Amino acid sequence: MISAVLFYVFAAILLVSAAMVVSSRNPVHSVLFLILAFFNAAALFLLAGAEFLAMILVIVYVGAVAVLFLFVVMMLDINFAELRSGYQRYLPVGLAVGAVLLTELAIVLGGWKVSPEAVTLRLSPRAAELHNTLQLGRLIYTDYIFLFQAAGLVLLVAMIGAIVLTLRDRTKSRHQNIAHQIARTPADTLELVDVPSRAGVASIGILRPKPAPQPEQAEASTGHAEGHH
Amino acid sequence: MNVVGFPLLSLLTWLPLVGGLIIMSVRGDEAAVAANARWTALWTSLVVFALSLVLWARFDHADPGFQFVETAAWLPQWGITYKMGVDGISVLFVLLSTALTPICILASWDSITVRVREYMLAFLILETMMVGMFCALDFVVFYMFFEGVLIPMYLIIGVWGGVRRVYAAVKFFLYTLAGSVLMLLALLAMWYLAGTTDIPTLLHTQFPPAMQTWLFLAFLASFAVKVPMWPVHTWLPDAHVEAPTAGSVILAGVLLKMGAYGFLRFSVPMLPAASASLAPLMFALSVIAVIYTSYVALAQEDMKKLIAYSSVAHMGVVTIGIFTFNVQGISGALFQMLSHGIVSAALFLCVGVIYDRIHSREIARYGGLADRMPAYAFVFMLFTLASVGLPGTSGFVGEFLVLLGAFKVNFWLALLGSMGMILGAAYMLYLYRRIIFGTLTRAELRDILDLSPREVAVFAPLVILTLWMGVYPSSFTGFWDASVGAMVEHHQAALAAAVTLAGGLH
Amino acid sequence: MLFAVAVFAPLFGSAIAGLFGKAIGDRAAQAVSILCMLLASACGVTAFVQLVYLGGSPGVVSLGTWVQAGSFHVDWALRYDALSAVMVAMVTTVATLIHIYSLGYMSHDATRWRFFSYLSLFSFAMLMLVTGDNLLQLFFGWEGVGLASYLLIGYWYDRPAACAAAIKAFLVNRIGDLGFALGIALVFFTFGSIDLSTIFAGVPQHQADTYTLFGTSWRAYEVIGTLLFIGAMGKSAQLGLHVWLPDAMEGPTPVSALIHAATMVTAGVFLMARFSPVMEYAPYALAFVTFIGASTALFAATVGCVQNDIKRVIAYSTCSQLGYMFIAAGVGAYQASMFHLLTHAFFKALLFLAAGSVIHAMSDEQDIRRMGGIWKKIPITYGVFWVGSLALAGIYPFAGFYSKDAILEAAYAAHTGIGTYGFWCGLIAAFLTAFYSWRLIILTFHGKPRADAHTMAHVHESPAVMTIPLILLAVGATVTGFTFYEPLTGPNWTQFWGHSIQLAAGNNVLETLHHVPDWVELSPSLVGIAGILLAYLYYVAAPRLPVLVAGHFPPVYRFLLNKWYFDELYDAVLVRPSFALARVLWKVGDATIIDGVPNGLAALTAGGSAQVVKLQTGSIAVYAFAMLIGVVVLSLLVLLLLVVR
Amino acid sequence: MNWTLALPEIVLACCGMAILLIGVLQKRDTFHLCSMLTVGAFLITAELVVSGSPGLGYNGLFTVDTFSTFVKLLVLVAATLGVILSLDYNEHANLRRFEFPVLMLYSTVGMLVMASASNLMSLYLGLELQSLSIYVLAAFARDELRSSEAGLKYFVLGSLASGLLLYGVSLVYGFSGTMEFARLAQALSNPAHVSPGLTVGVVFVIAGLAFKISAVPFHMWTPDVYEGAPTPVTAFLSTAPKVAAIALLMRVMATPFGHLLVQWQQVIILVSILSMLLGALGAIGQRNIKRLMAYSSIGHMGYALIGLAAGSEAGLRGVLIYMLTYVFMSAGTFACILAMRRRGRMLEQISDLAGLSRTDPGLALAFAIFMFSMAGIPPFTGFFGKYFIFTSAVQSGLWTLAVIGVLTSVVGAFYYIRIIKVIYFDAGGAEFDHCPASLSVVAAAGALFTTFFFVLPAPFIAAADAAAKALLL
Amino acid sequence: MAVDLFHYLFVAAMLLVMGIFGIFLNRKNVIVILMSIELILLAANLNLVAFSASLDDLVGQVFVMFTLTVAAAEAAIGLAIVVIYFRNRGSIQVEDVNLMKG
Repeated sequence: MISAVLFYVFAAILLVSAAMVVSSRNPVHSVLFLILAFFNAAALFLLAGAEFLAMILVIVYVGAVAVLFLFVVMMLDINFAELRSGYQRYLPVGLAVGAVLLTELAIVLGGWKVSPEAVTLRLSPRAAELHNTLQLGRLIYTDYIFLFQAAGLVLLVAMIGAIVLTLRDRTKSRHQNIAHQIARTPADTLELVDVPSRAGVASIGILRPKPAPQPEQAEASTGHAEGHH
Repeated sequence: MNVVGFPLLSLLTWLPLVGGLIIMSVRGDEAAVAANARWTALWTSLVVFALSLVLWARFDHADPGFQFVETAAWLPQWGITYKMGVDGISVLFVLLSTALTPICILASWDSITVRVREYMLAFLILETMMVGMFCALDFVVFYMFFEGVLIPMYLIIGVWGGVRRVYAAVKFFLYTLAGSVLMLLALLAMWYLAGTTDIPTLLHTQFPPAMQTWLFLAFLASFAVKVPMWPVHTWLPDAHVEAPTAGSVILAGVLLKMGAYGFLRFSVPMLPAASASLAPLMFALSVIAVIYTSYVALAQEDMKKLIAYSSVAHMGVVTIGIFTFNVQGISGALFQMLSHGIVSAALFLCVGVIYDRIHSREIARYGGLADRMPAYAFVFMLFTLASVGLPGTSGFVGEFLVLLGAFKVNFWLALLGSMGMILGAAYMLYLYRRIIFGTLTRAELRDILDLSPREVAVFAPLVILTLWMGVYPSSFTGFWDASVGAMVEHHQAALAAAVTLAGGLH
Repeated sequence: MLFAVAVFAPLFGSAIAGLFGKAIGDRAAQAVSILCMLLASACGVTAFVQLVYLGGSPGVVSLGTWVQAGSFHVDWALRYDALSAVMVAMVTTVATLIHIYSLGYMSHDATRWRFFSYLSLFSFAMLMLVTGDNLLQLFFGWEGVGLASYLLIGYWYDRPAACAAAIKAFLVNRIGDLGFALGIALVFFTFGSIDLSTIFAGVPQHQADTYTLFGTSWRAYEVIGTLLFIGAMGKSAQLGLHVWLPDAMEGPTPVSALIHAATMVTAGVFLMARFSPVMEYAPYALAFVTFIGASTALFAATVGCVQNDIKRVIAYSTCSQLGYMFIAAGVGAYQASMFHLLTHAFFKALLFLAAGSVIHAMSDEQDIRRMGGIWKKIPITYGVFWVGSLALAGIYPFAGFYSKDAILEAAYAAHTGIGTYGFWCGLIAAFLTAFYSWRLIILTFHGKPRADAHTMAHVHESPAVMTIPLILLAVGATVTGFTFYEPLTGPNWTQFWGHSIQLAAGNNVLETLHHVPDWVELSPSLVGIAGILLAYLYYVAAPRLPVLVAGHFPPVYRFLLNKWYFDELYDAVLVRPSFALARVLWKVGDATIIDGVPNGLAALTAGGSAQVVKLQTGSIAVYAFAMLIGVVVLSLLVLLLLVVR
Repeated sequence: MNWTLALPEIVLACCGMAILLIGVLQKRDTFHLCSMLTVGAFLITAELVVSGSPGLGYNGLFTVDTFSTFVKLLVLVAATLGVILSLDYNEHANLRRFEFPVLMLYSTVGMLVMASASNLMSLYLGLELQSLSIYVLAAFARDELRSSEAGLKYFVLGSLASGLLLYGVSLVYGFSGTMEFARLAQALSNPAHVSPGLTVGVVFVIAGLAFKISAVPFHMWTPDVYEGAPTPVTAFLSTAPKVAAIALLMRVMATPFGHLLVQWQQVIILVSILSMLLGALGAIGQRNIKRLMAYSSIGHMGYALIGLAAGSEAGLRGVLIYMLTYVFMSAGTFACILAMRRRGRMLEQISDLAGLSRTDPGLALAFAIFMFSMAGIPPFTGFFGKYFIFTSAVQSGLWTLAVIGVLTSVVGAFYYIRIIKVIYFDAGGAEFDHCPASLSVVAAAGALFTTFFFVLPAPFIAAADAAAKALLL
Repeated sequence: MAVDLFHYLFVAAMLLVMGIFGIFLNRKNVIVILMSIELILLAANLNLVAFSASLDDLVGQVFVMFTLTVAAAEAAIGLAIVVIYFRNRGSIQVEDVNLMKG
């Protein structure tokens, strides 16, 4: 009984927050509602007896993915005022199609029953004596090692992809180049300048660090100096 | 192998491609390449023609079946074999193709000045496709060649054609393709029903009558466009007008025959019931083609267009002949095809001669050429007469035999189908009069030159053939007499069988 | 064999003159073709004499297979019997004379080699026609003479009128030829062959054969006869298909003489005679033949009375005379029609050549209103013109007297309605013939000169090369009548004709025609003389009378002057509508309707393409929405199928 | 457990990591080196694929049979061509980064997994591995708006599609109790027991896979992504993933859901008809050749689906032959498109091809061959693809489909020959830059295969036949 | 499991529909679309877990493990793409993503 009540509560919050994810005007709110939705989904998982997955959902999703979302939303620094509100003009059509889909699914899903063959087809029946995490762990590393590795590759690709897309300007970022540091000689960096007295540093064109040769500027400054005499 | 001990038909088919490869491999400056391409193409086609004479000489007239048959496993698991062979119906078309190709190459000798290499290559490929199509004894092979023709022809019209060449080329391509894809379906259905793609086997397969109608219509879609029959003929005038002379020659000389050949090879023998029941439709379309296009030809202001329309009318006679299902009609149709292949080719060459000089196809720009070009006037007159079917020229025999065949079917068919005799004379003589007769008034015509030796060389074989076929046509009909006889017999037997079957059911 | 030489020598001459004429020069070309013609006529006459008088036996010269398709087998073969022999002799003789005449007449022409080549080609074709052993070869010659006629009418190709006339001749002939070709087809399906011998042998078996046409069953022979006669109508310029003949006078005069008087136009008559074994059993077809023939005779004669072109008058006269021949053929007197054919060949060729001589003398003037008063200057021409006219008018003892008499008597003797019609039409035409002949003579040669002085100054007699053939023909026009009257149309006609002409068992026209009432026998001569007198009255005694008459009956006059408005009728009913139809079919039918379908499809496709592309808005939302709809629709489809099942 | 079943995949993945390491550790530009190594890895993998022995392993997740072998080889060939095609372009477009071939490689690993998938889970993971790499590749020219927009669109819609697929998988699982193909086939062997939920699940799975092969109405991304993505990526996208995805679709439809033919056949027929129509119509007005190729590929997938709709061995064989011919035509065409460069600038407009036949006859010829082949004109391979497809349709009595197919192929032919028209008939612009060897090689290989396939088609068709037989057991 | 499976499935279906709505009715922000995708995946996961419980079969849960992994990877790549898109375009409004069309 209690679990039923809990289910309805969590389910309700889940759906409402999902609705808010979609409809909220502020993306930050959307992310936060997404997090809420995940929490409630995790609760539903728990109710369905998938403890491990519930934890994963919270840790991985809420902890990493949703936060990543939040991070990106903040980083992109979108001017919320500019965001136009309102929905597509074919909202009614969309709603109608969505309603049809939902009805269809509801009717279809309502007809579910455990098919007679299902028991015989079961690959990995739940063992009552072991807890969920242990069972999953055993399966993942034995029967499903192939998929586990494949999932690893997926993550690898995601990593490569994210880096290759967003990592920018490796040449401009400041790596420590030891060889370069060692190879430096004083001549490269130091310049001895005979500074006449009572002359401003800027007026005789001394800039630090050593400037790239800028003939025009140099000429102009000398010209200026000559004119002064 | 076969009577000559080597794969003659394959050689005939693929040799032009070898020539094409040689042309492709030539390097050097443009003039040298062009000259080289011309000579290579000419020699290749002449060698092929010489080889095809072996076919002429060794063909057994008495044998109604396929000869020179050669087979090679191609797609053995699916029953598709590379099978070549000729019977009386196809053998002369092979010769027609091999004979017209060198003539075309010669005719383009001076008039094609740009991209000579590609041009010659296209013609050699075209020859491969044409010869292959007439030799193919497996319908997949047949279809490959049948469709393959589109490629070189599309390029020939589009690259070396006239002002509206793009429109014409695309129209030609799409019309033909639209027809032939439906034929492909029909071929597939036949394969499905009969379990083979072997033409000789299919010739003796009986298809269910209801199916036959559909198959027939699908074939019709393809062949009617190719022939072309009314009302799918409008691509032809456009294609002819825009194509270079040699392109028109091949188009009229051989390509149009492919449709009629298809009717003879597939529709009539394989689908006897449907062809019998749909013959009235074919007759109606053909008669309309004859009369309608003759009238349209009368109004033309462009020489090539006029001759193109006349082709439609003449091919209408061919289709009448085919669907009479008697020896005279079919024999006449075949003869008319051959004759039209030579005569209309020659007429296009005639147009080409003055087009090369004046660069206009407008009839109104000519007149009085007889004074300056007597030899040309003679040649043109001869082919004009052949075109109107004067006895003694090739044009007569076919038309008359078709008339005989048609008369057997129906008086009105014969009468209306032969209206071309009158109308054809009207537009051809009218054309001739406007170009050759009259007084020479235009300044640019004053210095026009008569036929050059090269042009004489082009026309001479055609003149000889036209007269030969007119005076001694039995040396041609002899090739197919046995085959046509067997075909008609088979057709009647099949129809009789169908009738008994139907009678048995009721 | 002589016969084959007679047939092929002209072809040889033609080929040499035509192909090499330019190279070897006019004189050599002329020489070759005339020599060939001389050879041909020598052979032709010899062959004729051998067969008819020296008891040679008829036969067939086979030259090889021509067309072969299944059971349809046709050879090139020359048929040697009385009918062909007499025609060969006549054709070669007349043609030779005209060749010779042309030497003089065409002496100023630029391309004489071409002319002689054409003439010889014509002779060859005509000979092929008359010697054909089967209908197809006959047809070959038939079309061949049509071609030669076309070439010769249009010989002066720089004259638009000549070109138009040439095309007209060819086309009108083609209409007839189509009937002929259909006739051949029916012959083939009736007799299983088109060899004359086979056909004639099979006549009794197939009498009962029928052919269904217009929903009715007809006796096959009637249909065959009618179809063949339609062919003959075209070639022989019978009423309805006659329109080409007067226009054909655009050709050089020797051509008119040879083709449009002596030989080609009579081919239709020859065909009727040749096919007599079958025609005999086709009474309705024969009646039709008589009807058309009689009507043509009368019609052409009326028109001939008012024409002003010297050659056109003779042309209409030819037309009219051909009508006579068909009257005879139609009543079963083929011999009479052949007889008239023979005599007509001589006197009409003569008239034409004489007219040519006049034209030659008058510096190419052809309008008789601008002639007159020249008879003294060209006496020989004048003389032979008289001979020709007398023969034409059927005045004793000239050739026409015998042959025309025979025809009218036969028509009368047939004692059928249609025969009587033929008789009376013929009689009236005979009167008119005499009238216009003398009208022609009087206007051309007598009275005051109406041409300008310059022309008159140049009027001169033609050279010998022209006058000698004239004289020879005049002799022919005189003697052929009484020479051949008995053998050809007498009771013992079979001695002459052998089996080349066959009559039905009940046909005894030839016997009865000699026993007609006297007035019938006399009437042609009488009306002829009456016609001459009337012409004299009109144009010599009271020259104002014609104007007066024409003024009193303007519609009749104009009706006749305009040749019964046949040309106008055809122009309005056939020619103009054809060209209009041609343009409509092209511009509307082809360019708009037929091309409209693919063009419309293309436009439709392009429109569809635009719509499809419009869906591709670039918006993610739309794309996603499309996917959603796809899923929903597809799953609904599946569920629906599930429910249905 | 026989882990060597997946040896090619394992080796390829390890090669990928090695290449990645080389790329990361080497300071200098390693794009070329890594590309070459990738090609080498593909070749090694191909060898392993050929020498592998059939079997079912990894607890029913992974199967090796003649079908998977055929598909894998085709995928590897396509991927190899794709990598080669990218060599020159990336040099010029400043995309010379070693991650490019590595991503292609991992995408290929995903495809290989797809080809061998015998469980809905491995199906999903293979698909995702493949897709994720390509999302990145599509956006690889990250400084170009069009490329990033292409990546974004492809990603969003692709994710939606895989979400639908996943949802479908969950339904199938729920209503049948298993995700393994063999057991599914067993469970569904009695169609009477099949519940609506399962069929809806199948529809969702079809939708997800149809997206990958860009079949209508899941095609909307295709033109935009084809246009926006860097051209070598487009080339890759139009070949290898299509093969893998359609192979997966074939396996799923034939093996686990084979007994449900009557249910999904109508869906496939509808999708096929729509694809053919849209492919034919959409391309007509296009000016950008990459967009045109997109519509063209939509159309081609429509034809390939005819074979699937036939639901027979002949049909499956037809699809495989079609894909075989398609890969070469498509790769060749893209090689030609990549050669369209004038003074260092890439050209994408069809009108830029004008006069090509004069300036570069060889390229023009190759282009024309590919276009004729795509139009299905014999004797080029495109004809054989269509031939075997239509054969199967006729055999299965799908006349409407066949007729629509041939008619749309005529419409399609129109735009293919329009390109030939531009190349051969139109007077042209300036010469293109010299065609780099890598492109010439691919174009020549494609053209030769396309042209001379007809000489000896039997081995290829026999292989396809064997592969198709494996699916139907 | 105390609650009828259908309720789970219905909730999942609602989530799915909302996720799809989020994709095609949203005209604001591309990131919201990514979140909608997460919702769709969540719907599928919920389904799988529910079925897994009902069928008493762990395969569903194993699969959820992997889908979560994939979803995370997808999110990473998606966000990366969004970032570069933003850099190029200066906006991530859904309506602006229409440079290419037709």
